[in-house]
Amino acid sequence: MKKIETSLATLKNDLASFYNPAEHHFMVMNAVEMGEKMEVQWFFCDYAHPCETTCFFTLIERGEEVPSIKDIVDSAWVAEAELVDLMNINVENTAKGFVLEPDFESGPLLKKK
Amino acid sequence: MNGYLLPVLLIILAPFIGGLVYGFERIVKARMQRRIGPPLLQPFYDFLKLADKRQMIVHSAHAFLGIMHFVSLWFALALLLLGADLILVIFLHLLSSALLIMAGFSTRSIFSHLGANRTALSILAYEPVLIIIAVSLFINTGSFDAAAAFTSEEPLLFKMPLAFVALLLVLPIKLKKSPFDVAEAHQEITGGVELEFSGLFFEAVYTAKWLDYIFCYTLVFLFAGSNILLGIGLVAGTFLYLNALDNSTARVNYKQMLRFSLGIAFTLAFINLLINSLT
Amino acid sequence: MNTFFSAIGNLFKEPVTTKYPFEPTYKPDDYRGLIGFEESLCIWCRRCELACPPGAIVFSQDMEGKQTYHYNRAVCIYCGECVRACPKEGALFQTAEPAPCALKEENINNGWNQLFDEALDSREKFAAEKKRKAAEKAAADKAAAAAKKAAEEQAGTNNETSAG
Amino acid sequence: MGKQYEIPVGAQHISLLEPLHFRFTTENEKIVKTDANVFYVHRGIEQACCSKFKFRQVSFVVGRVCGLCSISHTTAYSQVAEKLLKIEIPRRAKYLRMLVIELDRIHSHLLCLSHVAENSGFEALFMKTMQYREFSMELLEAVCGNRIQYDFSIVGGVTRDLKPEVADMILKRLDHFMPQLEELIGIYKNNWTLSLKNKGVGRISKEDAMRLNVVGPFARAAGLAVDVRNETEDLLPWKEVGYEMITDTAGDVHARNMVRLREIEVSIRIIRNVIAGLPESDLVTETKAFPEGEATVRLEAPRGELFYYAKGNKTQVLERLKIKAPTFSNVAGMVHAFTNNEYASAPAIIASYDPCLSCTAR
Repeated sequence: MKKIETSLATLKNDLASFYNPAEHHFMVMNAVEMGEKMEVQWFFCDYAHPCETTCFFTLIERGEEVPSIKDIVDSAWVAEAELVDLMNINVENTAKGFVLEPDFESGPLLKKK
Repeated sequence: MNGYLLPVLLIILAPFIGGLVYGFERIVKARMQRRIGPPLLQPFYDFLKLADKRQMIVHSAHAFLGIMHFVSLWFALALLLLGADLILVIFLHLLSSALLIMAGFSTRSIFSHLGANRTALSILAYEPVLIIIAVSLFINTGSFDAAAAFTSEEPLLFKMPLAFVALLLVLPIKLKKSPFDVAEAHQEITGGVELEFSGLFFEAVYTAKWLDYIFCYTLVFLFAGSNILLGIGLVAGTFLYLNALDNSTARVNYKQMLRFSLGIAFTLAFINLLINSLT
Repeated sequence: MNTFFSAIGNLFKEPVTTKYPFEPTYKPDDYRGLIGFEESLCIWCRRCELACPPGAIVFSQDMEGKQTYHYNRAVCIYCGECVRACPKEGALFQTAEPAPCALKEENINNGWNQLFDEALDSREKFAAEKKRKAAEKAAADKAAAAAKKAAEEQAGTNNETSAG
Repeated sequence: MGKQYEIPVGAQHISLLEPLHFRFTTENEKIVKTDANVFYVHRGIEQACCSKFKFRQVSFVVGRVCGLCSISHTTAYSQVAEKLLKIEIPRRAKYLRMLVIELDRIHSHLLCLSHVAENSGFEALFMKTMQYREFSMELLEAVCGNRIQYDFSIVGGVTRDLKPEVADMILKRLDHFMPQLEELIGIYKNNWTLSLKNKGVGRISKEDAMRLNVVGPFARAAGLAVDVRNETEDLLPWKEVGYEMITDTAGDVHARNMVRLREIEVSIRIIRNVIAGLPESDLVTETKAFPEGEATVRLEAPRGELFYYAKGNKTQVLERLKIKAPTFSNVAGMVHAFTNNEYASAPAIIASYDPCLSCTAR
């Protein structure tokens, strides 16, 4: 796994220059709690053999807005909607309520304090 | 008086015989799929179980239309068995289906609407063929009466074989068998018009299906004329054919069904009519 | 067309379904069935309890320190992890016998939860009791030692005094 | 322009096996727009894996994510945990894992095919496929001791060995199954009514499949050569045992059926090679280490790419476990491929995606 650090400001540029639908395959987004901060990750892999998994990651503050990559990767809305509901991350242009009921207590995967 | 005894008995027992036919069909179908299948009386057990269910009706007209569907179908069957005018019988049968369609459209369920829609389309598919058969009957026997067919010395099958083939092609539509069971299509519209009936009112729609079996097999029987052995043979053959067809085809969609029945079955029946009227 | 005729042909073949409850179905010899327990061989290390993913094994303990093995077949997932964890050959083993159905009267879920809590409680109580006893014993020992020492001192002083 | 109807399918519908909800906007039964809700069964398994269960127990927990691809989940988790523990498992364990994964693929593909048949209104073919599927269930029971929850992979290896008589039984049953598979291919390929229902239906083009990041047989039927077995070889030596990529170009339901049927042939070949070349070694690598660091694993489940991310913190309990099921990647493509199809073919299309919602929602 290749990990590439990026930042919220440069994320979209980085991904746009990296992602090529014919070569790369967007897998999923993930978030890991790192104490007060959170690490948001975007996983890609190659169609080629041998395949390499690439992970873009950035550290964010809780509640900070993450830019959406829907205009770069067409199928990213599912992964973004999942993060919004399960990890209580604020993603640009993504409403709550796709993965869980809209009135559900958000962030069930967060560590209980 | 004696001649009426058998038809009247048949009419009264029609739902019961239809249920038996249905039960037997379920066993045959199961065997064709290499299953064991339910007991012969399973339709009646289902009937009793349904009677026990809580009755929920969408609105009274809906339930009433369901029961009227059953009554008018029984009436149509009675007239057919008594040897009445075939055109009348076919239109009474149409009326009973129309009542069901009205029932389907009277609810707000989308599946019920779609089912009613498709039932109407399937009527469009099989009704012309039935009418042409009635007209061929008139040309061959000089009368529209079903009794004329029952008493005809020479079986109609030999006079109008193409019409019989056409009837075989449209019967799956009427009896809701693959490949033409679009009106019911439980995987798509979960039973269509039947969906909103429940309890005792569903019984009416459910038993009406049994009456339909008798109706269709009587139509087949018609082709044998007075030759009862041939008639039984025809009915048994049709039964086997219908079930084997049901077990060897997927469901086509309604456009393909219309194309098929109006394109092939209707043409066959029409050619038969032409030949009959020219000779 | 082939399917049409094979459908008719199937009428003359035996059904392939089995009448399951009335005749047996296929079961391999090493089917993963109920977990068996041989009390005489158990060394009471409780490793099975730690290994069990769903928590279907629990040991309770009475005040004398004797442990009892509890097993719930409805909670068990028959993975055999306990058997692999067991250090003593033959104390735990997996039989090929499928678990019987749980009946309502058994109260198998709520009853088990209660039993589980009670078992943990009983162990805590025993541990507390042991601790208390140990503390008591330590105190008694200490007291005894102190008394002995005092006595010795006494004796010493006595000796001293006698000597003096 | 006809009147638009909205047809809801799900969360409970006869043709659905899984709790998912589609809302089709139709015009004269032609689908013009689809909305989907696929998350009805969120069970919080990821949270349970990172809080309640120890890392050795988690392989049994993730096996319960899905009933059909249970072995794929357990194996993927075991591999990710082995990466965290930095251990290499014995070769025999790798081969046995491949054996069970391929047996599982046969039964999962046959199940999917039977549901396509059933949803196309072909009940007899459903029964036939299910009847032929039974052998794979019995083989799995013989190998793993259970029909559904195999619990075969554990962290460090596998739980059971393959007995010689069981290996013989597998080979014998596979020989017996080959003509049956031929028969099934014949029916799925040539039955006229079934082809009316399946050909040209639910099409997705290769460009769309690529753009929407579709995986599994769904993508391979559209000509997109994506298969984890082809891409990775560090964990399981797929190419050694005769793996071969199967693709089709049509991208419709019929092509998906054909891809699945031909993949069963490949699976059978893999199973035969695995049994023929089963190396002799231990079954489990023992270790006393604790998981540490980050790792990802990709594995080809019957439905497509399965992805596991795990992070350990040198304790018994994992810091984070992320499961990405194949259906999750397919959601976008699934919604896309309905457009401009008859509503009548929608159930068959849904079944041909082979959706596994329990995996997706976890």
